[in-house]
Amino acid sequence: GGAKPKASGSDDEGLSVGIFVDNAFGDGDFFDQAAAAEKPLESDLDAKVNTYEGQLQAQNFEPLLQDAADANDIVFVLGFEAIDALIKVAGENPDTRFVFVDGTVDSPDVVSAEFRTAEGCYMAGALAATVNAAAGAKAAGFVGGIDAPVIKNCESGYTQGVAEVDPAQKVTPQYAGSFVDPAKGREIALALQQKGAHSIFAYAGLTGAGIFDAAKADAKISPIGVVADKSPLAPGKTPGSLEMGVDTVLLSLAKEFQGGDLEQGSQHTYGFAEGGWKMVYDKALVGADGIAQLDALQERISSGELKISE
Amino acid sequence: MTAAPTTNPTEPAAPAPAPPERPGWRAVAGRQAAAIGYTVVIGLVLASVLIYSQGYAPFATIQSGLQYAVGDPTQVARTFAWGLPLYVAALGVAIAFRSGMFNIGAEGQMYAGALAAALTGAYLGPLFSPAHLLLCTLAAGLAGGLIAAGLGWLRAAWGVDEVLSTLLSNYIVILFCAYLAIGPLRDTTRQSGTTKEVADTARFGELVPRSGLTTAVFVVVVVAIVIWWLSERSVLGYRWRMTGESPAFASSVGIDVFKARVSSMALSGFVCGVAGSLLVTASQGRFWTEIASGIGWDGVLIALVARSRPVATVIWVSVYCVMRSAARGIEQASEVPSELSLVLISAIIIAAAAQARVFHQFAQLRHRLGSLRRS
Amino acid sequence: MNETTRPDAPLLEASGITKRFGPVVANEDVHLDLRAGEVHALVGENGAGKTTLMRMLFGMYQPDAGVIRVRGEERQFRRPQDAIDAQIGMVHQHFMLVPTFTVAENITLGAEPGGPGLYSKDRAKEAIAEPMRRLGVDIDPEAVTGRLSVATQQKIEIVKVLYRGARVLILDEPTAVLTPQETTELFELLRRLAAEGSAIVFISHKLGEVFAVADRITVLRRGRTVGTYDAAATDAAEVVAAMTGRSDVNLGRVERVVPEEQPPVLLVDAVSTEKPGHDAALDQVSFTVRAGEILGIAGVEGNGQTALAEALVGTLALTGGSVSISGTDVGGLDVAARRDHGLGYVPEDRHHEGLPINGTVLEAIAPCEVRKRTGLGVLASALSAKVRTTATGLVREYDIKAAGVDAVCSTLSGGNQQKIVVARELEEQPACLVLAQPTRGVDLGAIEYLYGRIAEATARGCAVLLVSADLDEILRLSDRVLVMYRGRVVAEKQTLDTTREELGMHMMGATTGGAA
Amino acid sequence: MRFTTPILLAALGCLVTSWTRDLNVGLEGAMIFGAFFGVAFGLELGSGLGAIVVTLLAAAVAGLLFGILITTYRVNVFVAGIVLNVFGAGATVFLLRSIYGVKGALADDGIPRLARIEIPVIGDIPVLGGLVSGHTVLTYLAWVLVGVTVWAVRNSVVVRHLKAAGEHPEALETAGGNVQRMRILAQVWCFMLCALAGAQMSIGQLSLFTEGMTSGLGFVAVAAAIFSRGNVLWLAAISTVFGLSSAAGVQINEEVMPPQFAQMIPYVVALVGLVVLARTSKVDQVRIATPQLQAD
Ligand SMILES: Nc1ncnc2c1ncn2[C@@H]1O[C@H](COP(=O)(O)OP(=O)(O)OP(=O)(O)O)[C@@H](O)[C@H]1O
Ligand SMILES: Nc1ncnc2c1ncn2[C@@H]1O[C@H](COP(=O)(O)OP(=O)(O)OP(=O)(O)O)[C@@H](O)[C@H]1O
Ligand SMILES: [Mg+2]
Ligand SMILES: [Mg+2]
Repeated sequence: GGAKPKASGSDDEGLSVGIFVDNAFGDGDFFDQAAAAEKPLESDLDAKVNTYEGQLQAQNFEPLLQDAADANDIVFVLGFEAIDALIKVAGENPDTRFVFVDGTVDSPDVVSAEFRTAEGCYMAGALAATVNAAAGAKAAGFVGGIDAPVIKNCESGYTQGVAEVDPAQKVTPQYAGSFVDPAKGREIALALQQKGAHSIFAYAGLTGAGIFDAAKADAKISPIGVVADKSPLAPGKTPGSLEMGVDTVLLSLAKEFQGGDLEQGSQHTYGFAEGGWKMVYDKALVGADGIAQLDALQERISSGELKISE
Repeated sequence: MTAAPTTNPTEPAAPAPAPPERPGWRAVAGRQAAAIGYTVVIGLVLASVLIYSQGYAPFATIQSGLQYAVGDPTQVARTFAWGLPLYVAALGVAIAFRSGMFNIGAEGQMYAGALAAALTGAYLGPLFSPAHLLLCTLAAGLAGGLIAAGLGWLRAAWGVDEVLSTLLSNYIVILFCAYLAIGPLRDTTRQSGTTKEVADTARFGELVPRSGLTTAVFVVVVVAIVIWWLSERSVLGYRWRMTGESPAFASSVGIDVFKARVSSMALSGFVCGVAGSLLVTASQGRFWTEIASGIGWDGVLIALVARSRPVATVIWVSVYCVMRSAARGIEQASEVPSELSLVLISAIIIAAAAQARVFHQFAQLRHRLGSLRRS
Repeated sequence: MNETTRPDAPLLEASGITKRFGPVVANEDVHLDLRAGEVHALVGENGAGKTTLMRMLFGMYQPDAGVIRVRGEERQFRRPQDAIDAQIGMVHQHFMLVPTFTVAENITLGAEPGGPGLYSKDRAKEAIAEPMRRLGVDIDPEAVTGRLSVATQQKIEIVKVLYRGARVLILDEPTAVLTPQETTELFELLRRLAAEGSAIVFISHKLGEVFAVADRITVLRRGRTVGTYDAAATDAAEVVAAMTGRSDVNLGRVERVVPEEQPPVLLVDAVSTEKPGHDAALDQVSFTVRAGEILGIAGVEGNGQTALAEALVGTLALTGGSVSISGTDVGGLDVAARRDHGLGYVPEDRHHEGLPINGTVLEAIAPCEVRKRTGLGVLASALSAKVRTTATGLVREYDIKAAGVDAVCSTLSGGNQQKIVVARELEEQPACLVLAQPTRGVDLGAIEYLYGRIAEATARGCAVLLVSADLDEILRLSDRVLVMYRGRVVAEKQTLDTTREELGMHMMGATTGGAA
Repeated sequence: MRFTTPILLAALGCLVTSWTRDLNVGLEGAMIFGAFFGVAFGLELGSGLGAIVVTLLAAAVAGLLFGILITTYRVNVFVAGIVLNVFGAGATVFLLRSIYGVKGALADDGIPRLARIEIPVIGDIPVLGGLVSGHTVLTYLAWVLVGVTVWAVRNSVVVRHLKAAGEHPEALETAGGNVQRMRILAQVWCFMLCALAGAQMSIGQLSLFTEGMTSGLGFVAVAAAIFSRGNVLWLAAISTVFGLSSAAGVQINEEVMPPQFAQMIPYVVALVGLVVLARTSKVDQVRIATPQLQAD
């Protein structure tokens, strides 16, 4: 941290970057991925980084974003809940560049950076199918936080990914109705296991932690992580994770901004090619050739040879 | 269980007889000052300890926090903009407390109010702004009022303990609102559980630019004054107070205890609902599943610590606002989590509650020492 | 015992005892000595300091000054347990029995038989059998205490004290709640215990009883000992003078002009109610009260008097019958409406129903004025200047000792609290006034004054219903008496041609042709 | 079963405070602390049982403080309880973030999990097995405690004194008992059981801590304690009902009913139960200690 509200950050010498999250860092997930950008930003662009935590107190979003606007040249905003406040504050502070990460915001004053969700989840599906095939299971579980567009996209990508590797496998989706309910996640994991699912992909924030917890505690399932490498949650049981390159995105956008070619209101999307997604595997669980095939598949996506519909 | 005695019954029932003639205002003011000083000191000491334990210089950190909270007019405006709904909520809870009805359901009623206001604002209009705002506020009040009145009726008519029923109602109401916001009423263009944004005519205009402080502040002032008159001065308030003070007395002198209980609960719920509506019309512009995030509970606490006296309530809320805001500032200037403020307020409230005895024991101690010296 | 104890020394002796409660001096340089085998009466007005003194002898309070000696040996009682160890036992003004516990559990509480940390029902039964026999009573150990009659509960208290092996018994106003018959029974028990060599302290406001049972009498006034008298060598007049410091106290009937054949004001016809829980249900109660008449309702507490008062004022719903005031049937109306029809009510528990005990005197007097506000009037100021002047006037008129109308009620003595209630009720000039236990815990001076005001009201034509457990009060004030038993009226008498004993008989349930 | 254990434990604790008429409504707060310290100590000691023991000690101390506050310092027990809830919510997050620098959840491989005890023979019986076997030691402890409490109500002096301290303190005082000690004891006991309840949630069912993971179970426990009207067996039965309905909240999946409704079930059940109780109980109506800031 270390942000002191200033008249306006834009007139002081070095670049100063703000990172605002609607909840708080330390979620071991999306927000921490963003925080990872702090070091490279400081070293590569010798930028000064200020962080802001909304603590899910919507009352605070506006004041904090205003602080951010005052103290920084460019502000990255993460978290859906803050969109309204973002649009308002961005409108009021034209001399600060606001970037919303992980979604599009229809406002001329806000730059949007979106992840091609379906593309990422496609690979997660591919991994799931591969692991299932090895374990001889016929169903790949999918756990969604709430029934929201972005999650639906992911599900469809995931399903395509599974089909690509093994059309015989079916996907058993289930929605938790919450992003913060590990106990429920755990129950769902067990339920899906009953339905014959082996590998389970959780796109459900904290709720996902419950699935890894179940795996850790002797449930016969292979949980696949998203956003960050989740293997620490269930070591030796996690075949791999779909990592979200939030830090990469922040860094590249900050570079563009410094270079002066990040124009206002522009919209950017990220996939494997742009480092928006990357896969991490557990060799012991997936096997060398399994990984090789998956990498090949990922290569076809990056090269644009393989298109995934949303 | 039966009504548990609130004072430890091993102690004499009646309070020690007051000294012959009423203590002059000086004495009273003096005692007040002592009490306030005591609470402040406790708070500061604890804050320093906590901050120090996080490895920061207490004084500087607290100062920077206060700087952030009340450093300049805009900051002051922000600090209190945050508190507007809390003022209303706390006063709302206080109304019910006055008549011995404990409306612990403020949080839920705020959610209900917020949702009602959000829907009125989004699906009705745009209209002439004042009218639209009025409608939103009334809708919110109705939503909260109906819930509270219902529970109040259950208590007055069937003796269903309202402390517990309002407590439980929180979860039911909040979950139901969450269902609506995530399900049928969701703004489908959004990823998270929020309703449609309200029309601009259903939002209060900003008063101090870039501070979030809106004209709603006038509404709050009016509400505060009205509530003060109602509960402290008016006949209605007298009936409520007597009902709370001693229902047996009230009914034997011909006060309708039933009416007093239901009406005070209804109004309490109404005001809490209005507090919820402010979250939408004066700040968020739409309902979402985490909107009140504990403000209702804060209201309950503050109403308790202020012993449901309107003036004291307003003072406490102001103090609390500054604390919250300062904690936010501290969090930015350091790594001290802003939950600091919750820890502090808890400690301060307990300290305030224990104050009478602490002073008493202190006095006794001095008395003993004095007599020792004499002998 | 160690050498400091002398056989001829008093069993228990308190000398130079002083006790303050903040500004209140409850006891000052009090002396009292108890000899084995005597019944020692302790008398004094309310607040004279009797209970406080006893509580110090029992280790509930610690004296600020003075010493307590047991058989000549100086002792300090920090806890009741210390007193119990010194063979002192106390039966309190308010029973110290846990209502939901069984008799055995209550008696053995604090000294449970059955081994360390354990309670054994059977062992408890055995253990309490002996003291019961000594006292010559037989109570079912399994019975739930709360359901037993007051008299029985009192016996339990005494058994409890004996079970703990007490040789000094302190009884604080034990007869306040007993019928004359029960009282004489109690006295026999006390005598028997004294004969066995115990010393007994007996506190009472009723001088008749004092002279009936006591060997010696110690009088307290304003926390000081006035003196100790041999019962045989003194008389009521001397004791009253010692208690009050006045020689002109009228303990007899209140003189007032009883108007001839006035129209009936309060008509109660075959009224029945649900059981209110704390009292018996009313069963077909009928009577009338004429203008200017005072009708007394006698009876042991818990026989429906409270229910009657509540049914009349409207806090307890009727299940049958009708109540009418000056011709209008008020049976279906709520309290406010009944009061509008000229009903006044002085409830029996002033701390609870009479006043807002933590409220101000002003708030306690306001209701009559406030009751009349309706419609938008409820938004107007409640404690307006008008109310304030009325209140100030009443405080002066009734010479209520309070620090102005903003004084908190709980800081007033019972007597003054009661004056506030009566002043408020008479202020409205009610056509009919219901008085429930109007002078309980009020001292002689205040009682005289209140009786005077009530007499004035009747002279004005107010019909008064006087519900009281205190027979003396009934005999002093009322014209006619109804005796209630188990929620029914069992007897009706003209006060002038009946006696305590006769009323006592009826209070035990004896019916006569005279019943209404 | 899963949710019954914490509810039952907490309710057993609350029951005792209801005997002394100091009904503790702070169970929620006490539980969240239990959950947190269960995990925290677990990380330190690496042993589940070790964590439980240390947590219990901490809880006892906390209970002692709480007891002294409401007796010696006359802080109204209701206020203290409500504050405890807020404090619990705030302080656990505060610690979570300042000690572990994480937000939301603390999931770490180092967090131990209480072993599930498989009962040899019965464990294999189809239905019964699943019901009776394979729970944590705390679950069994909870039911043992039910038995112990039933016995104690009959044959122990301490329960008698606890009840007397609540119903007629002066009676106990004048009989040579110690009211204050009893009132404090009740709170200590309550806190210890709540700590167990919390630990059961964090290192019994799961092996992670998440903010506000008690999610109202504490209040459900209070309700259970009130409904039972001091009858231990009733309490066990009611806790089970609430436990099952909470479990339903998690198990019922979206096709059946929206998750929010599922989560509502225990609270609705409790509310309805409250109304029914009030309607049916002729004796005295259910009433929590009346909130009041200062007992002056
Ligand atoms: N616990 C107390 N705290 C403060 N003052 C007290 C307390 N107990 C008694 N007093 C004061 O001490 C005086 C003596 O009270 P006490 O109860 O001993 O009188 P009493 O003779 O027993 O009166 P009564 O006949 O009504 O029982 C009272 O007038 C009261 O002012
Ligand atoms: N336990 C007590 N604590 C504090 N003050 C007391 C207590 N008991 C009595 N007092 C005070 O003592 C004074 C008179 O007490 P006293 O016992 O004489 O009243 P009383 O005539 O017995 O009334 P009541 O019938 O209500 O007991 C009052 O100021 C009362 O507030
Ligand atoms: Mg007395
Ligand atoms: Mg008295």
